[in-house]
Amino acid sequence: MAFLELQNVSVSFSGFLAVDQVSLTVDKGETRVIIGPNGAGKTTIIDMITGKTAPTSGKVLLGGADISGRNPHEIAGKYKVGRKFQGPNLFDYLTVYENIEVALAGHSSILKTFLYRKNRAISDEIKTILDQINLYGKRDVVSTSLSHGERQWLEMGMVIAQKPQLITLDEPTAGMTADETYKTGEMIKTMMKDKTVIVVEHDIDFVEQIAETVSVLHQGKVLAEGSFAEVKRNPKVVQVYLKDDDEAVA
Amino acid sequence: MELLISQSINGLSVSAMLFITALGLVIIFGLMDVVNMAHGEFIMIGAYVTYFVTTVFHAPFVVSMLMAFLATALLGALIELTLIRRLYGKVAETLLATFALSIILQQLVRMAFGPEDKFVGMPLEGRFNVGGIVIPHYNLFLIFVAVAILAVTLALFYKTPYGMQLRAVTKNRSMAQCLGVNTARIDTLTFACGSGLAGLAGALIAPVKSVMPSMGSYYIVDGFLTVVLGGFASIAGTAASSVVISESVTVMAGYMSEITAKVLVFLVIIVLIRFKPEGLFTTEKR
Amino acid sequence: MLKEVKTVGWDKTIDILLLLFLVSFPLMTSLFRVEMMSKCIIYIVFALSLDILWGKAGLMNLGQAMFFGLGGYVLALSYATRDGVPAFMSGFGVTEVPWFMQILHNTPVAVLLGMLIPGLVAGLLGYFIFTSKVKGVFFNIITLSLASLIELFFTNQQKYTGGANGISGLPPLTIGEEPLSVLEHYYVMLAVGLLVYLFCRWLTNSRFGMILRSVRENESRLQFLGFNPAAFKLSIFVISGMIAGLAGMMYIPIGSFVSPTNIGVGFSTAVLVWLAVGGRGNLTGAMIGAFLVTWLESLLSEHFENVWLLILGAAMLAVVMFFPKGLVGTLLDWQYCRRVDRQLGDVSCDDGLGLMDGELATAKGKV
Amino acid sequence: MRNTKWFTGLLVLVMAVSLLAGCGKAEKAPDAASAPAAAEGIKIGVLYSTTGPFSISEKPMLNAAKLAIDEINAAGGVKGKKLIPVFEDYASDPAKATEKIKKLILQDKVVATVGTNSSASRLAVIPDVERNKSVLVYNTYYEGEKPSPNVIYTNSVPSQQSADFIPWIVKNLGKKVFFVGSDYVFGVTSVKKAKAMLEKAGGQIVGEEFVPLGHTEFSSLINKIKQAKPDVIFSAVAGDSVVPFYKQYQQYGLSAKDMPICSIATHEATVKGIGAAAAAGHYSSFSYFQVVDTPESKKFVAAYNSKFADNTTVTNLAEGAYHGVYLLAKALEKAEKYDGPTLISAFKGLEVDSPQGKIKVDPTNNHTWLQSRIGKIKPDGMFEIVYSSNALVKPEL
Repeated sequence: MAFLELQNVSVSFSGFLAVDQVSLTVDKGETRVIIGPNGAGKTTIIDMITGKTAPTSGKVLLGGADISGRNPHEIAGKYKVGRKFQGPNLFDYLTVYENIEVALAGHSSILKTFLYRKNRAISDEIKTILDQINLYGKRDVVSTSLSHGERQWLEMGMVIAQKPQLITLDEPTAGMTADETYKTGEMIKTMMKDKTVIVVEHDIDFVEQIAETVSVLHQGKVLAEGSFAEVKRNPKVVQVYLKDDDEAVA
Repeated sequence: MELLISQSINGLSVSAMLFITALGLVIIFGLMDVVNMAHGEFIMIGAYVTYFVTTVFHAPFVVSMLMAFLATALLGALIELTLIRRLYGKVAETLLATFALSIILQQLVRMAFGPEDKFVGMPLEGRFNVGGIVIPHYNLFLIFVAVAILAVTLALFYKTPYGMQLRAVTKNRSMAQCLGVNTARIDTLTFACGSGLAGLAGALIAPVKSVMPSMGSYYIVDGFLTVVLGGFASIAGTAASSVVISESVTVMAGYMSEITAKVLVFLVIIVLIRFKPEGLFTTEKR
Repeated sequence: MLKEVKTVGWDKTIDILLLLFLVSFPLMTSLFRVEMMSKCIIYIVFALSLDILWGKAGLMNLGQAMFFGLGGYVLALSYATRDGVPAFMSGFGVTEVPWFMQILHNTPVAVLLGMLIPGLVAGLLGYFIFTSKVKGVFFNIITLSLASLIELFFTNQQKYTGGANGISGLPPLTIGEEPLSVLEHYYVMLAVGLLVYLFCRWLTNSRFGMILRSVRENESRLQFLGFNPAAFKLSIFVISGMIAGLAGMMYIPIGSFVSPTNIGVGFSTAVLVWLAVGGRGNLTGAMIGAFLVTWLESLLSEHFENVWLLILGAAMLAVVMFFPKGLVGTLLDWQYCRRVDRQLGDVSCDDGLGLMDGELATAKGKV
Repeated sequence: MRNTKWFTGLLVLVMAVSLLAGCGKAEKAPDAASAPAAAEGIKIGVLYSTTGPFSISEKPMLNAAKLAIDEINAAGGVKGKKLIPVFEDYASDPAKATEKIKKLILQDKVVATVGTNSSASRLAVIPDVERNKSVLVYNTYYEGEKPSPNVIYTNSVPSQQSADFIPWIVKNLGKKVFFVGSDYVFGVTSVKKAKAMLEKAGGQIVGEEFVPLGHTEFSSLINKIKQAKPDVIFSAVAGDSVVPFYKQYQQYGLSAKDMPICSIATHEATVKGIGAAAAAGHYSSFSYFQVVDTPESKKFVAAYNSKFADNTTVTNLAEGAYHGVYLLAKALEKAEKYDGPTLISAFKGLEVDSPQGKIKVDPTNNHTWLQSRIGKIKPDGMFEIVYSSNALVKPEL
């Protein structure tokens, strides 16, 4: 059953059509990878799902509710959509521990921030997440002192702490070493096993590692959709990648 | 009716003066994100330069305009190189540093030249008399200079290589750097340019206003109001908002307290900003 | 609190030392200095009100004094109009105390309004600014302009405010009929100051405080975690305004005077300077800054005619240039770095780390 | 890392020193306070701003007070004791003035304070002067309202400035008068009193306008003046507004010949700023002008100019501070004890020969009987005295 549904959405920025009549359906529990050359509109689609950008036309439905054009905080809080940004987007001068603690679900209204008391359950939860992202040892370090890869993981941890029903990951492995990339793939597989996940990615090996279904975007339109193996064989996709973006395949 | 007409004509020269005093502030603030609390003191120094050039050395007023511009531009460059340079990107720190600077400059001038008013003569004496409405020549001169400054700065920013580099730096500093723009030099030039304009403003208001160490404080607030209405980095917006503010305040002041008029204008600005956050007259986005 | 969280930092030590110093201060000095110190405590409260706003939430209000002044004027008018129309009003043809001042004659109501009115102004201003897309520096400029306009407005509305002369000769606090002595005043101020301090500590240590810091660091990220940053900014703006209003009211019995200089740009900038000198983001810095600068100002102006202002300006410049995190902030950063260095050798902790004003060491010195 | 350590060391040092300085100063204080007040001299407070915008008027006043103190001490002091001035600068901030007056009274134990200039700072310090039963000698012309029993006012009140001025205007310049003033107590009260006098003198009020304090844009006001077509402008415009007012008055084509401004706040220093050309022909009324032709005045101006090379001008205000100190010295000479009430009563009826001539303190109301003069500004920027009362004018509140 379709959990997330994009119905003919378009986005234009002062005349430039970034996303053009895209329809996309993602089932509950599915891990969907969106690939495509630079400027294909991948990040814009994530922006729409998370409320950063409102679609110029078309609808975004989540679990049957129309969320197009709603505020980011509403989508994140009420509709439980988590987002990991392209390039780590953290609270810089907060510690690793605090970054996770801020993200914890269910304590986000002003009143609740006053009533919030840290109990054993909460601290266990944070410890579990920190263990999963291999940062428990550095829990009291400012996020700026982490390495790039660690920062990416920390943000994944924050997304998990949010307890979302839909997770969007925008190039989670950007700038990582091959080893780190692999670890990240395993993290996604274990931590987000039962969640609906949308991943935007360039790294083909990584895509192969995690993908169940792949959508290929090109110039704001869906070019192809299917399993990784199917997409890889699709001649249109191969052509686009050869023509437009050498580095992406590498 | 006659009052209304002559108030609106007065409003034009007041607008010109506001534009001239605010422009340097807008340039430094809008392009470099530096809230220059010492802007008023640059105006003051420009006025003092004018005093020395015209009253002490009896040189023509036009010379003093040039000298005021150059002297404050030089001072501005010096300050940029020694202080502001180290503080880019830190709004609070630049604000406090320039505030400290304003204290120091004001007190230095006070100690060097005394606390009392200095005299700067009126360079243009005559006035037109049209049906009972008097328009001093100097007011027309002010309006003319304001328009000229507007034209020159627009040309400087949009038609010269410097302007192009400057806009590149404001849009994307690191990219501009990569493309070989000497951003440090652009910063210095821009700060000097903004300071120089403040000095020029000082020269232009000296004949009709007080010339004394604390005079600068009267101009900075109206300057910021203009920025709020006109929007960041928008030179044309500054011109437009100077006219709107001065005209509405001057015309309303014919009928109520000028301060009440100012407060009303400001409240309207705040409400408008709710709906047009980039300022009223900005068309292009930074 | 959980075991792993060890809150140790010199800031707490400094706070306690400061408190001990303030408690014992009257024992070692003259009544005049005690009175000066009462004023200093009020300034400390005022500095705290800005620190929870600027230091914690990153909202640099350039017009904080407007809240201080509003609180001050409310209480001042409450006292001044109690025995009929005061001279500054009758001089302008006012024959009857207007209804909105008669309400103030009930002291608890006045005190309440002295906090509610600044809070309301903050709320309205905040609503217009925070729910629009106005960003960063614009907030500063708007608050600066507003403070200067309010100063002009209060100077202009002399019928009701006493104009440039302000309202002077306001009475000290009383118990029954007896006015409090200088010493009693001092300890009352100290007690109120301590309460405000404890409130601010509680506020900033709460989850609310943590979210404020997140607003400061990365407002847009916070939205995607389900928080509405505008609501948080609005609440802290109102809270900060109310505390500043409280400080303004505390000032009335000590200063026995309120004038437009208490409400305008000059005083607003003064409090920014205190925070910059002491270091913002940890309450200790604000308090030390307010304390140091006001004392330095008084002592310098007593000893150096004319040039004292130059010395003060140069000192401010030096702090901004060389200790951008303020004195306490630099100290706490250093302490934090040393600890991290010792415990996790692989974490580089040099100047490039760029901690926010010792924030970390303050909030959680738990390495 | 090394850098940080260095900084921190320095920082700790700075903090420790400042704290110690604060405490040290504080601890020293009781000794100074408990020392017998002025064993070898008499301490008086001198409270003027040398920093901030008020210094424009207060620096000359400070100079004049210094001059008077030095002269008195050179002549042997008071009862053989020297006057020891304690100078304090309140940085043009009335709130700071309240702190400084407390310091002077409580810490330095001065017997009296000479100082403050604007009404705002005077009114700010009065409660503390009264509460501590001290004495303030206030040397500026002011609105004459809410006088304090602990203050001696040595300069004029509106009745003194306008009592002779208004009838003279009606007689010599014209009946139709337009009133302008700065919108604060001094301006408003002065205009109110002058208007009453005008009606008594048979003149006609054709308009009345107030401009905010510190206002510098006068085009609107000048428009309104023109529409009212008066013979004379009576101006209580004060402070930073004076210079722009005259400059723009001329700029908009109004001349002293057709419509002179008669001011009670425009003195020699502001004339310098206006420029003689724009100022010439307008009138001011004061008890003292620099050109007053008495031996005391000549000596005072010469001594002032030789002693202070700081670009300041002798005005009515400076003379007020000068004779204020002389009055204080005389009162100290006369009083047996230096507590507030005794000292205040010692002032009553005192007479001194001041630069403006003989003046005396009223025995009942703490104000001073002064000369009344009207000066016309000459093309060289100095005043020409066109009227002199030749008798002391009573201070009426």
